[in-house]
Amino acid sequence: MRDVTQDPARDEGQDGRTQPPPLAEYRARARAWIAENLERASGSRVEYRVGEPADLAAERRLQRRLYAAGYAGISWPREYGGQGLPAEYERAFRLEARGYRLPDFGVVGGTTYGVCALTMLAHASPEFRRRHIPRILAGDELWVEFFSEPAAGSDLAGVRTTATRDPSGTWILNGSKIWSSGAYYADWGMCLARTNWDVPKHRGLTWFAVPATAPGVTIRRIRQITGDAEFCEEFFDNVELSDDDVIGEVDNGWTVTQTMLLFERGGGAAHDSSRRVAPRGIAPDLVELARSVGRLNDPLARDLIVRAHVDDLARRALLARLGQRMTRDPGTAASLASYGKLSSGVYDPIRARLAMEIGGPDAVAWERDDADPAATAQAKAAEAFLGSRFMSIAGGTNEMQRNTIGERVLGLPREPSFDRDKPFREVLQDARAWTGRGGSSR
Amino acid sequence: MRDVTQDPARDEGQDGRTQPPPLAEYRARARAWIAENLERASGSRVEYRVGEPADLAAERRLQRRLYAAGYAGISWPREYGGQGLPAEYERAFRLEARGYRLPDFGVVGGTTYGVCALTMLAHASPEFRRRHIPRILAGDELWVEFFSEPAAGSDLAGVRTTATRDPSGTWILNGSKIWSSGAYYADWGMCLARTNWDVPKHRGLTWFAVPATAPGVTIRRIRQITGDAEFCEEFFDNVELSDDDVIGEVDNGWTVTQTMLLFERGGGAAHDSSRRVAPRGIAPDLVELARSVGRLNDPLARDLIVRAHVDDLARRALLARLGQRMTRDPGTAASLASYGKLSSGVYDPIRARLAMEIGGPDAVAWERDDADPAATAQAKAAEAFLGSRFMSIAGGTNEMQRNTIGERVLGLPREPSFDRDKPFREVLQDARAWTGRGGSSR
Amino acid sequence: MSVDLVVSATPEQELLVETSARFIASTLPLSQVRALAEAGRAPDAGYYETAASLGWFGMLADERHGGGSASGNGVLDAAAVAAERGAGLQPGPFVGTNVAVAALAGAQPRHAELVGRLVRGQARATWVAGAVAGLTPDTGRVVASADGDGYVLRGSVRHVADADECDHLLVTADGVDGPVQLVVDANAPGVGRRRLEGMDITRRGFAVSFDDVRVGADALVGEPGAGAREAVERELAIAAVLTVAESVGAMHHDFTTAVEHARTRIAFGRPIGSFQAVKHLLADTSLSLEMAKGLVVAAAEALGEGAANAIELAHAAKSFVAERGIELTHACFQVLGGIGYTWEHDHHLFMRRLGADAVAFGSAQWHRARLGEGIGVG
Amino acid sequence: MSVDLVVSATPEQELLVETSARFIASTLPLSQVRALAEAGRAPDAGYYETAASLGWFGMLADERHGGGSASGNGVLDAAAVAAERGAGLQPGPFVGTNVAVAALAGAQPRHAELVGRLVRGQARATWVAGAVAGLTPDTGRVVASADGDGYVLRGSVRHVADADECDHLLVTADGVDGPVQLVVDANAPGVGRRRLEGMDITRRGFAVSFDDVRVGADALVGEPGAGAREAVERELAIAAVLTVAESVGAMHHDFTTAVEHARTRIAFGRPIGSFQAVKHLLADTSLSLEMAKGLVVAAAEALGEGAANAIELAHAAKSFVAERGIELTHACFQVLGGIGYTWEHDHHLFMRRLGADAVAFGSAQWHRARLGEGIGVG
Repeated sequence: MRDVTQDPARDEGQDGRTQPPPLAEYRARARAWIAENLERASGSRVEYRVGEPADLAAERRLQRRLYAAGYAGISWPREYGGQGLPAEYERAFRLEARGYRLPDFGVVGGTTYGVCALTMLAHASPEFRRRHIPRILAGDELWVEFFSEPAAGSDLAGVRTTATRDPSGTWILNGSKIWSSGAYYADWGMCLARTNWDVPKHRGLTWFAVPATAPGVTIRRIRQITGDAEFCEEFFDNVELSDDDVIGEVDNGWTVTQTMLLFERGGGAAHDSSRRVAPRGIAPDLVELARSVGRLNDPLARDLIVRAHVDDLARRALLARLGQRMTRDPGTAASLASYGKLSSGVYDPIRARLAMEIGGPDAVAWERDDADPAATAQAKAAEAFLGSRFMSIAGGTNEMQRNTIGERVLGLPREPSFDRDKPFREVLQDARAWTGRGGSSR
Repeated sequence: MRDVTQDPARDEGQDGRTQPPPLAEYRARARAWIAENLERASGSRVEYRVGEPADLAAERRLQRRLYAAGYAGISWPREYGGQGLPAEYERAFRLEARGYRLPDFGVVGGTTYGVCALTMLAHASPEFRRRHIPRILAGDELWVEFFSEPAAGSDLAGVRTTATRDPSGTWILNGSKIWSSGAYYADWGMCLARTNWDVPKHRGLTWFAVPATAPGVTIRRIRQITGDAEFCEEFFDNVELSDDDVIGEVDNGWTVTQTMLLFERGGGAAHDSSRRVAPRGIAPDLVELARSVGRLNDPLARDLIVRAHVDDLARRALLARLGQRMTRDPGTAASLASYGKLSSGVYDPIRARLAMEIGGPDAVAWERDDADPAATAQAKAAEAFLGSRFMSIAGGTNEMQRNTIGERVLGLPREPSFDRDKPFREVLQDARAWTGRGGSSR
Repeated sequence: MSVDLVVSATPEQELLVETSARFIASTLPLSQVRALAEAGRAPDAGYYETAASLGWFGMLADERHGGGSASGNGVLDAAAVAAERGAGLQPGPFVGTNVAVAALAGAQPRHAELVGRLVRGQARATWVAGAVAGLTPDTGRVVASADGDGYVLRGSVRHVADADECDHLLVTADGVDGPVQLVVDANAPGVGRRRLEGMDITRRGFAVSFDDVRVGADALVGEPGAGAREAVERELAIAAVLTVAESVGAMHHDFTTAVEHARTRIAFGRPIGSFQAVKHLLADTSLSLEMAKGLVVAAAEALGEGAANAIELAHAAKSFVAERGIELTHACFQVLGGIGYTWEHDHHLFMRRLGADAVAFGSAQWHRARLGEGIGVG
Repeated sequence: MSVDLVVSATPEQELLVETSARFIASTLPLSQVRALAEAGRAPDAGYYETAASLGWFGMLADERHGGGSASGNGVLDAAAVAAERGAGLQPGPFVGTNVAVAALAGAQPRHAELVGRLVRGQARATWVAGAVAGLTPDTGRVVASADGDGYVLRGSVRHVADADECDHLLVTADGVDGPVQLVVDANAPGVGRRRLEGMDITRRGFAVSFDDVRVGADALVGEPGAGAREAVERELAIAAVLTVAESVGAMHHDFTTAVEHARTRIAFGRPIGSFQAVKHLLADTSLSLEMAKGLVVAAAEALGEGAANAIELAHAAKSFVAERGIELTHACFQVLGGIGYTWEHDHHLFMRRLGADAVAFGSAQWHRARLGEGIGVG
């Protein structure tokens, strides 16, 4: 399917062996190819509607065109359909492609190419990679994570979904997952299941590849407090899987998870190391809101607006500082990232409440007129209020970030643990019979 | 010393046995005695200066006069120098004595008569009571508590001061105590010491009577953040005590402590069950402060003043509500009292900070002129700021109150404990080697 | 007694609260409230008639009007009922009808018939409070001009809850000599009721407009001018206190849900309520809730007794509960975690309601500003 | 590098910070600061001369005046030093002298000699900022009237720190055509320095008064009117930014003390820092401190570079740090418990300093109001 004669990633060297072209040469070829093959970007983001596969088809076609031309997986191994080039070739292509329309798979695109595939490359067997990575690069497989569970939120490893291997060697998966972004239009899910209940929590876990359409898999969209429905929940009812579907080693899933979390958190805002705090005017949304309710000259409203603006500036200054600290000492980056996360979790709700105070009654009920800028400002304030705790909870609650900062940055003594040194089965039994007595500290 | 012929608490009955006079008769006699023997109150509270025993002498004389006339310990047992009358006789005397000067021993008076003596009556041996209670009633012994320790704050039972019984039967006391109110002018201290390190924390404790002037006892006043010095710390260096000085049973001091804490907390503000929230004008101190800095008409300052006033009203309303809840269900009173305490611990600092915001620069530096009302308002705001966390810490921190409310009122599961089921000696060793691992929940 | 607003309730009050709570649980439980909200519908007439039979609309009228309080303090009774309503997020013009009943019952005898129908649940009313003389929040304004021996009304007011369910409107308007209060047929020509979009889906908000609406002299409630000033001040206090009573009920329910979750949800081998982060957050929230309940009761008692500090306490209660209500719902959200973020869980209904209650009949800042007018005076 | 204010410091900045920290630790450690404070005394002349030799007073002057920055951004250098000073609660007119140096070095050449002496630590100055044109907080006012070819000054200003240690005063006064800035001999006839009582005992506050103080034309700094407006705005920004830099230093020290206490103090068989109540309070406080440091650096960088948003960031930093500083000291107090309540423990010195810093050169509200003047404009 791929026309190797025009492989942009390899020239034939003098010794007859192929080698990468010089970067500038590569870049020039990419520029030419892009100009000929891609459309200019129009700016609008594709929205994927449930049960509307047509929404995806065009994106898949575009991805396939990139793949066929050798511009997918530029830095991924050639063995699995990639180009095996250094990272700067990948960056060069991205730079040239700016302003052109690239495949947009929405939130699932990020999960597929930024998390799942990278995790597979790190941990899956060669056979697994050969089976799935090329299809991913060709746009045939979109992946999500089946990771969080209704009964295990912050306690990431407290997974209860269970996979049992029957005598014939078939794995039987039962349980449920939640908060998988965009699963309703994905093809596959990476699913973390408990495969051994008689060892401590982090040990008896295994990752599986689960087809979204396998018998026994049910995927439902979750309607959120704001009315949106990006997240899904999944139910597994005797879903049959094989040893081929195992990613990494059986019972060693936590090692895989740690890699995955690194990829997942890697692109966080806290890595923004721009030193400068850019001026953008004083909280334009709140100024607009105050204007819409006639409070622009009210000293109390102005004080609230500026308070929010000052917090905004301090948050941006924090990210700059964190970036510098991470650069100076990369080993602390993962812990320091908790500051960025916590600042959102703490200040988003504060800002949303300031907005509600500024808007007053008009920010809780407004004209039903989408064209009215006042109504828009007010509706936005209300929506921000409802959604303001998202960052306080999702992807590690404020409490988890505070633990990380307290223990890993400030060096405070650890919380006593009650789930590390005994079989997970007992952990759950003991927790249900909790009395708080008789703990030991070591 | 006491003139029994004119005992106001006993009449000779027809059978020749003495009996209390009728309440009205008793009250009339008290009124007459008071009019003849006591001075009208002038209102000013005595301040006890360190090393000025003269300050105490007049108060002791007054107490002795009451005692001699049979008006001290009205409801306490006759056997120990009291009058053995029902509580309403005591109340009747108090009512009649209103407006007259009664002995004022400052903070130590409350501790002596309201806590220490009552605890002794409940737990000390008859010999101990006979030795000390009459002297207390006569004003010859003022008592304080040697209870808190530098290394045991919230953890009341984490006492490290140690008493060891040598072969001759002498107890040797070593260690130090802190936060004893007014100890610098007391005669005796009730001291809690660890007498057994090889049993769990609450078990190896014993209360001792320690003379303030015993060899090896050093008492120092502590200068507080506000500049006052009401509290003291004590150092015990091989202080010798005898079995006669033990209050309650050896190693059973925690039982005594519980009684003591009940007396200590008994008079808390939360017991105020007045239903009505009285109008008193809008935060007069803050209005005065705002006036002194010329911000009385500043909408931001007014908002802050009213905010403080609304909190004040809510705090008073809380006390009324708590009083009603305690009346309805007296068994919960001790736990409910935590709300009253916590409201002070939380809202005192908020109010002090609102005052600082209202006062601005003039509330952190002001004219050195005691007669200037502006300077006075400003100095008061600064002092309130410095002292505002007193109730957040003293007599049970905010954190302890939150634990009580969470566990005893809301029924939330207990904190794991690491100091209940092992010798205290090990508790300290384990805590120093804390890793947080391997706890168990039951 | 689910919300336990009035600790020292009289036996009659306890009965009123118990029957009200039972009525709510059996007639319009949360699942039904949600169904109505999602359909954008109001309760049916039967709901109001039964509620009326329990006394919901008669507590601020005397017996002459078919009303009467349970305990001798009608405002406190109404607050106790409001708290149960809030816990169940009950929709409908309970506050509006009670404000109208209080205003009409204390006014001219000619309104007695209407009061009777309101008290019996045969009609419903609400208060359309135009901004007058700084006594009411500025959410619009109605001007009453003389027209023969009657008036003509022009203007509009936003944020009138449940206006489409009402047969009558108590309109506070600006007249020549100060405030004028008039009772207006909600279906009269020129009266417009435009539905607004809103955050609180369990209450339906409207903008009510008056386009040359003519009313006779018999529409007058009380006397214009100074008399109306005092009446409007009292109406606002009643509306504020009944609103915060509903709020503390909603707070109570949301809080109870979070506590139950903390007791039973397990993470890291422990119930999450055993973590101080959760326990202390709930303890602080509980303190706020107890303070809020105490202040609502103090304000309701004072208002029912006509105490000198009644208006002050009403302002205080509204400003305190508005802010503590929003804090509480955020705290509960944090304890509930992800499930609180779902449409399916009831938490967001309480969050929406408490957000809306916070500004109904005046925001926290507005009430503080009103209270602050007394600063430095006298 | 104890406070670690400037993460990406240049080697020259690192050296400046290290030598400054060492100088403070060896010359005027906290125990000595406390002794001076309790005696009501100021550091001796030697302290200033050594400090000057490290460059403390030359960072805002160019090399022509004997000054020069370490990194190319003198304000950032000065902020880095200020942070170390704050951590050690150093007394004396560091902020005042630097403001004066910045103002004088950028003005007429005739002030070069004085700048040189200030830079070398042979003289000290501070800023007496009368309220002018809304640019400065209203803590008093000085009026400059024409008098021959010079001026006569009348009025007084409160809250001038360390005025008695200063030989010279940079006075911002109200003139006929707007602000006028003059350099005045602190010992000239008619200049009064009245000590105030204060919360912060490590800094000594004064009211400075001018009773018909006559100065010649050569006292003029810059040009009156529009030129002075801009100069005053920049002086206030420098004063604000150096003050918050000292504040974050003080915050850093107080916080570090509390963290150390939480690590080692044992209660209930555990180090108290293992309790979430303590751990999470410290984590939140740490977040505030990191944000505060970040914002101080952003403001100092912008001011040193003459960036367009420098004044905005200075207002933002002052208002943010003022409030977070007070919160931090309360949080540390709670972690320290009883010992924090004693005079003997250093905590209260930090609490006093942070309380005073919060309002020096404008309170949080004042700076927000100044920033808010840009709202709805343009």
